[in-house]
Amino acid sequence: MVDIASERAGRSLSSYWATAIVAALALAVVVAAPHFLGIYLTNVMIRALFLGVLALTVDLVWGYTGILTFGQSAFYGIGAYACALVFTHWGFGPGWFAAALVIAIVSAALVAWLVGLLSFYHGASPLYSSIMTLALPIVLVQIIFAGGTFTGSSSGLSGFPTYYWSLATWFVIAGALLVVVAAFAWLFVRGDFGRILIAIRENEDRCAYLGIPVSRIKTGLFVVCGAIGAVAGFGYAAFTDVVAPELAGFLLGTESLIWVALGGRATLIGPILGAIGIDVTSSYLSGSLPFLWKFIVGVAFVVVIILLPNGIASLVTGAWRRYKRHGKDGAAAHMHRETVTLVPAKGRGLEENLAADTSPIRIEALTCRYGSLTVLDGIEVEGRRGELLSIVGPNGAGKTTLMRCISNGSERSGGEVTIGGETIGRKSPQKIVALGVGRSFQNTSLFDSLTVGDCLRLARYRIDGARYFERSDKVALPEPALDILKATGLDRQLGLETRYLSHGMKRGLELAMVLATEPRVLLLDEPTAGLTKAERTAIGSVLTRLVEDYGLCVFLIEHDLDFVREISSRIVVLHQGKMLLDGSVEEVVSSDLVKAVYSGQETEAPA
Amino acid sequence: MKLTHLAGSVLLLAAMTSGAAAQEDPIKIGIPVGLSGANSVVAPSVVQSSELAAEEINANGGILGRKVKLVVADDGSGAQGAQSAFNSLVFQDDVDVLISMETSAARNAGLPIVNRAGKPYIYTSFYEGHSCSPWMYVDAWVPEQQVTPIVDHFMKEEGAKSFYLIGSDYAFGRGMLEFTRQYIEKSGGKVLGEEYLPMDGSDWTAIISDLKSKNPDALITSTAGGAPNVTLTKQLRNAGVTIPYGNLAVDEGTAKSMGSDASGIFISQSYLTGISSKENKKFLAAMEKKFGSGLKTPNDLSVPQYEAIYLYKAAVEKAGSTDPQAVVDALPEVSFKGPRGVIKMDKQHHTPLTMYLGQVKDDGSVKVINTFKDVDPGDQCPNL
Amino acid sequence: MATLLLDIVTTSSMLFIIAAGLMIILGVMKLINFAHGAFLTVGGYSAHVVTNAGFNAWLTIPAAAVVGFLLGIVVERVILRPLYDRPLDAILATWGLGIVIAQIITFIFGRGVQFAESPISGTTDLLSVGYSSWRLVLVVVALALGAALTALLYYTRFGLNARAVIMNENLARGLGIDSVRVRAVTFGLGAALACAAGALITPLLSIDPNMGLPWLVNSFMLVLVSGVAIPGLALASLLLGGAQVLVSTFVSPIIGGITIVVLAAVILRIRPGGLSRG
Amino acid sequence: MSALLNGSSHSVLEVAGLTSGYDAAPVVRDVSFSIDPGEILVILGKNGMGKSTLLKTIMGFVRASSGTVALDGADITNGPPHLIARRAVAYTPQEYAIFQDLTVAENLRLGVESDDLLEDRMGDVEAAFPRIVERLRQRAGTLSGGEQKMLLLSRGLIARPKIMLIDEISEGLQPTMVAKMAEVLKATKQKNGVAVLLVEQNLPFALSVADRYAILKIGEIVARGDAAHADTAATLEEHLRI
Repeated sequence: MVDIASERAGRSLSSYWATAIVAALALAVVVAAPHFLGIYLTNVMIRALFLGVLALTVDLVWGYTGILTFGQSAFYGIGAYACALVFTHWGFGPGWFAAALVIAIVSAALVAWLVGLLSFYHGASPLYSSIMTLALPIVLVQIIFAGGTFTGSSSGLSGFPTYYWSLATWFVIAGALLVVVAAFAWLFVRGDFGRILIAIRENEDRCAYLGIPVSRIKTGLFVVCGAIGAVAGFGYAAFTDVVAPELAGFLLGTESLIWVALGGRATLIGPILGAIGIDVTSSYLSGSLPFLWKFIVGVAFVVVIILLPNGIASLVTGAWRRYKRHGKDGAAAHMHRETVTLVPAKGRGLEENLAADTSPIRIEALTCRYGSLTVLDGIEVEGRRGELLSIVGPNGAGKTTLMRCISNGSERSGGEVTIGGETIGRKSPQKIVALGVGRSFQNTSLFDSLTVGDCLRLARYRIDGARYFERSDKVALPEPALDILKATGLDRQLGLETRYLSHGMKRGLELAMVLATEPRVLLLDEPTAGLTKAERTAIGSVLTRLVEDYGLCVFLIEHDLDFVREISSRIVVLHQGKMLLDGSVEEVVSSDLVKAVYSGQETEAPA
Repeated sequence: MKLTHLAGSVLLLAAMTSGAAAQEDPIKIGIPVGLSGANSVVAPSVVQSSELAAEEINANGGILGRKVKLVVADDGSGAQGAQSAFNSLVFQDDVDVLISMETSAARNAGLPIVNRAGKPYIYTSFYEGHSCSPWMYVDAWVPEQQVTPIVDHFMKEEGAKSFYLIGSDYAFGRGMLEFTRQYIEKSGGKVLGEEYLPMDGSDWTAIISDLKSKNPDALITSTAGGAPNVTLTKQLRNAGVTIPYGNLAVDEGTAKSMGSDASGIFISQSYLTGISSKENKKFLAAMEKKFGSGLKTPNDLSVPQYEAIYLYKAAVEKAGSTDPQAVVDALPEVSFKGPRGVIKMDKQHHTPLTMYLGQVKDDGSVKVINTFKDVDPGDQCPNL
Repeated sequence: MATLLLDIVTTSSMLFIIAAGLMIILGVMKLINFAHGAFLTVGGYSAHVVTNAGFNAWLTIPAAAVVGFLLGIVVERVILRPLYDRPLDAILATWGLGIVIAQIITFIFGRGVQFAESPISGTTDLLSVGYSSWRLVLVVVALALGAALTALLYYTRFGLNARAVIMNENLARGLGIDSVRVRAVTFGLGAALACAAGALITPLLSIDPNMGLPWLVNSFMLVLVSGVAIPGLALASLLLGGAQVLVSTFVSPIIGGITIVVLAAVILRIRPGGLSRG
Repeated sequence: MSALLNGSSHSVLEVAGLTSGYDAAPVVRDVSFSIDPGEILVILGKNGMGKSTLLKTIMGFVRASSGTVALDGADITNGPPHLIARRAVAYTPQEYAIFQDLTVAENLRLGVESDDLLEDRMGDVEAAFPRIVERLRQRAGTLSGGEQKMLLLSRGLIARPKIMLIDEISEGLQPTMVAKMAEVLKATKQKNGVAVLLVEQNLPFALSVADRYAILKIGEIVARGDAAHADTAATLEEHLRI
């Protein structure tokens, strides 16, 4: 563990201070506002502020992490009902108040955890989690309806004892809650963890292959957001003295999506303004124009989804960006101010691989079938330390499937893979990364809106962890990763969003990211595809160093046979899912069988 | 036609605002109703009868010489909407009284605000009963008043011994049927089944099959108004259920539009358009004249609203001011003779009412079968 | 017992009819149409308009289908085409569309309950019980619909093109199939089926601006459980619809109301691909 | 160069200065060639050199960043694939080339614009691959690898195209099958004057059918010439060896 967490930098501190100052100003506005707003608007605003908190949680879950949730309202409802049920049936007072709040938070967190457990398993489709969040409020409302006089059924509960503080007090409570949650959310999404959320949204699978425990993070986020939603609901119920099933309903859930979408996903401020703006306006307009108002909101929602996927806030931020970009051109316009520095990783790093005794990877009787189609059949390979093993074979031979079966325990149909003496069993990709397997992909599937620095930090999550409310200013990397970054010039582009990188640089970054996870077995799927001759040579020499100086075991899929011949220690030839040959470069090159396969003259195997 | 209604209400609001500027200190009556949501079907008729009452009162010199001004707000037929509606009426418009027909959820949401602000509140919708507040009066019926005529009729005239009860799963549905069951059992009848479907549920199949298998003598239903009631009735008819059928949620207008499906249904109401009193005829004529073709058929919700405004007028006149406490004290003392007869909210903030048992004919009209004078609401709020 | 059997069969038929349009759209376009409920509603109002104008009540079904098809073509062009590569956004946009449609209906017809004449009413004696004739008609319709959809997909050129697009869109395009047009027609077809379903259920339901909404979530669940195939949908309808009836009959109709949602969530957790795959 | 571009007014397909690729990386770089009616041009190259991308760019699946593609003199650069296909272009890709879950007959139906044409042209298939006609009702996925290739080529033939774009039809086929493919291609070209753009790794097969060849290396044409020329085999061997 590289202890970078203890090294505080001015930047993090200043970002703390900036947030604190803005939050303090916002609090001052909150305290002053009731004196200017008038009773009615204050009343309406208190509710809108609580809903603003709910919108914030929806933004974190959906906007940042990409989990389309219809059910955030369920947590709001749980909080509200915890308040109402405790005060109605058990008692009221400071002690009961605290108890009810704890009940609200714990039960919401518990429900969120259960839903998370069910919906965020590895390989779950994003649709499935949406289904679960859709089912949640429907079931919850049904429970409330069936609760008879206990829950008040359709009429809800009202008139329970609560603190009849002045409107101004409640306004300050609601406002302060919103400001505090927003401030923490702001630091959170700008800290290391925020980058991880975005990475999950953009390419969940890729995150798993970098060793990031995606399911756990999603569940954790869902639990925290559920608890915050419950606090907002609790506050709302305590203020209004009324709860009704609609507070937990699917319609409020979709409405909160509308606020977030209109305000602007993944902007935090957009959803808050969206929630407050729409809720307050509808308080004024729905009385006189109930249907027209809903119609207008519906049309605006559809139009924004189609034309402004980033919400109305994007009109403003877009203009600001254009203004900032004025005079710059191309990639320079997309440079983020990034003060991150790269440092060599201390501790075990890659060198530790040299000390390892057992063979890094052993594949036994590996079979992979899709329905009746056998893609791999009886593969037996052992990779030794300091060995570069090239896997060649015509298209459809099963090369990429082999990589998949090594890096994801649930892919293969039979056989066993052992990494450093430990079998992979049915382990998920992130756990196999922890065993020391690093995999790069055929397509350069990076995280488009993250910067180079962010991507590297992401790859270090498994080893260095991530800070919740700060951005680390140093990224510790193993030496070969640093070398690649230097060789490709990426070390001078740390603040650039990866979508603006050239293809060669993307390949370089991809390799550096995989190396940052400190693997002992490296699986590379066509790392040179689409690269120029010079870039190929550079990658080739890096690979050679990894093998010779660091003792890594590298599995390489490559079509460029010249390249293969130059750098391989051994070559495995796959053909139609079977191992045709496993031998030295000379053996393979001189094999007539291989030549025949490659020139298409091999005998046809029955399909 | 909805568009014209909308335009109408916009114009109306505009007219009210301009009117307010011209007049000196009018008495403001807040009317939170469900212009949208579940109640939006009946809400227009309630607004119309309120407008007639206000117009009549203003034409006759107002209340204590002050004009009456209505402030209508949409409560969305639910708790959240009611929250904003009551807030805006109480705190923004500073109305003198709230008089409204609303869902129970909306009433429950509004009551804390009424209590906090200390305003008189007359609730004009029939409901499941037992809602109590020192500030609230009710001039419409509760289960004790509506259910008894139907059950009595079924047991005495139709010879029914066993009953089946079907309702929507919400406070009103459950409250009504709970009382119905108790009353049937107290009267010596038997309840073979009591089943509920969620409010937005529309497939009654399993319940109807259960009903048919148990073969009861009579059926009483208490669903949410509108869609659930219509779907249940249609599916009952489709399934060939022909036993005596008392429907606690259907009103004259709905029965008429349902056509033959509604034929034979028994309903129990405190108001039917067919009431032959002088006051009712005058009221109907005035409504007809004021709203012409745009008239929404007056019903058991809009008439109590009309009468409640007059009751408030009487209470203010008795109290001599609009002081909330004085008005609330005066409300149970005064009475008004309206389309439903003499109304006096003197029983624990509730009102003894004359109930009419009617049966829907093939053409959708309702024939009055029996009249029950001054049915007592029972002990609704013993502490008030 | 006979009644229970009939309840299960008729309920399943109804669910099948209602979910078919949603499934066609998901199958070909990989897109979840959350305006499905609103389309059902449009179908109901089409029936209302048709019978109010004095036409035969049987005409309501083809009329609703035509209205749905036209509506579908317009919606596909204006709303969905820009969202093909953003499937989750398409869910939201169609949900927004549902809100807009409900409000437009409210502007035109008001918020109240409307009525349409039924083609058939009363009961038919079957298995020695008198059973709702219209529900029995729905069984016939569901069988016919299943057969017609199968025929359309497997015996017509459009069906062949659509299947080709489902299986491999690029290959289909390379063979001269205009996949954009296939999608447009498919959405029109799905919307037509939804509207026709809306007209088909009006004899049992009331027509109001939200009549389709309660069916949306159940249809959505059924389609996902079906694994997006016609026999799968029939099986899912029978299984989940049957479960709903059984729970409603023997446990409680209230729990019956959430049976489909809960069961679907469980089934999809165990078999993410639904009943037809894996 | 000029020799290759001669008679451009008669050529079926003319590609000029074509550059295309994915993301920022060009996979095909500044490629030019033309094909006349009744001519077979083979593009040779190893895996990953851009051969398939070249065909996909011609078909409009991959966006050309510069250069033009003209069919019978009409510019079709970056046109929608289905419209390009309807201009009598038969494209047989290398991977996922047939619909595995459809029957053989259905796969063939997809090769023609309307079902009526299928009956008329079944003779073409029968003449070339009688085995395919015997298996019309079988699911295509259950055919052997060789039969699948026959089906693939049959689907191209039945379209009666002006030009066929064929991606590695010989891959994984036994020698007799490869010979059969060569025979069918030559017969088709002679009978109907169809032009063929063939993308291959199999040298003997390529030289046995092609009139001309071009070698693609990392996206660029590095050599081209006449397939019948004496030195050709040796030149190619040098470029394509392992």
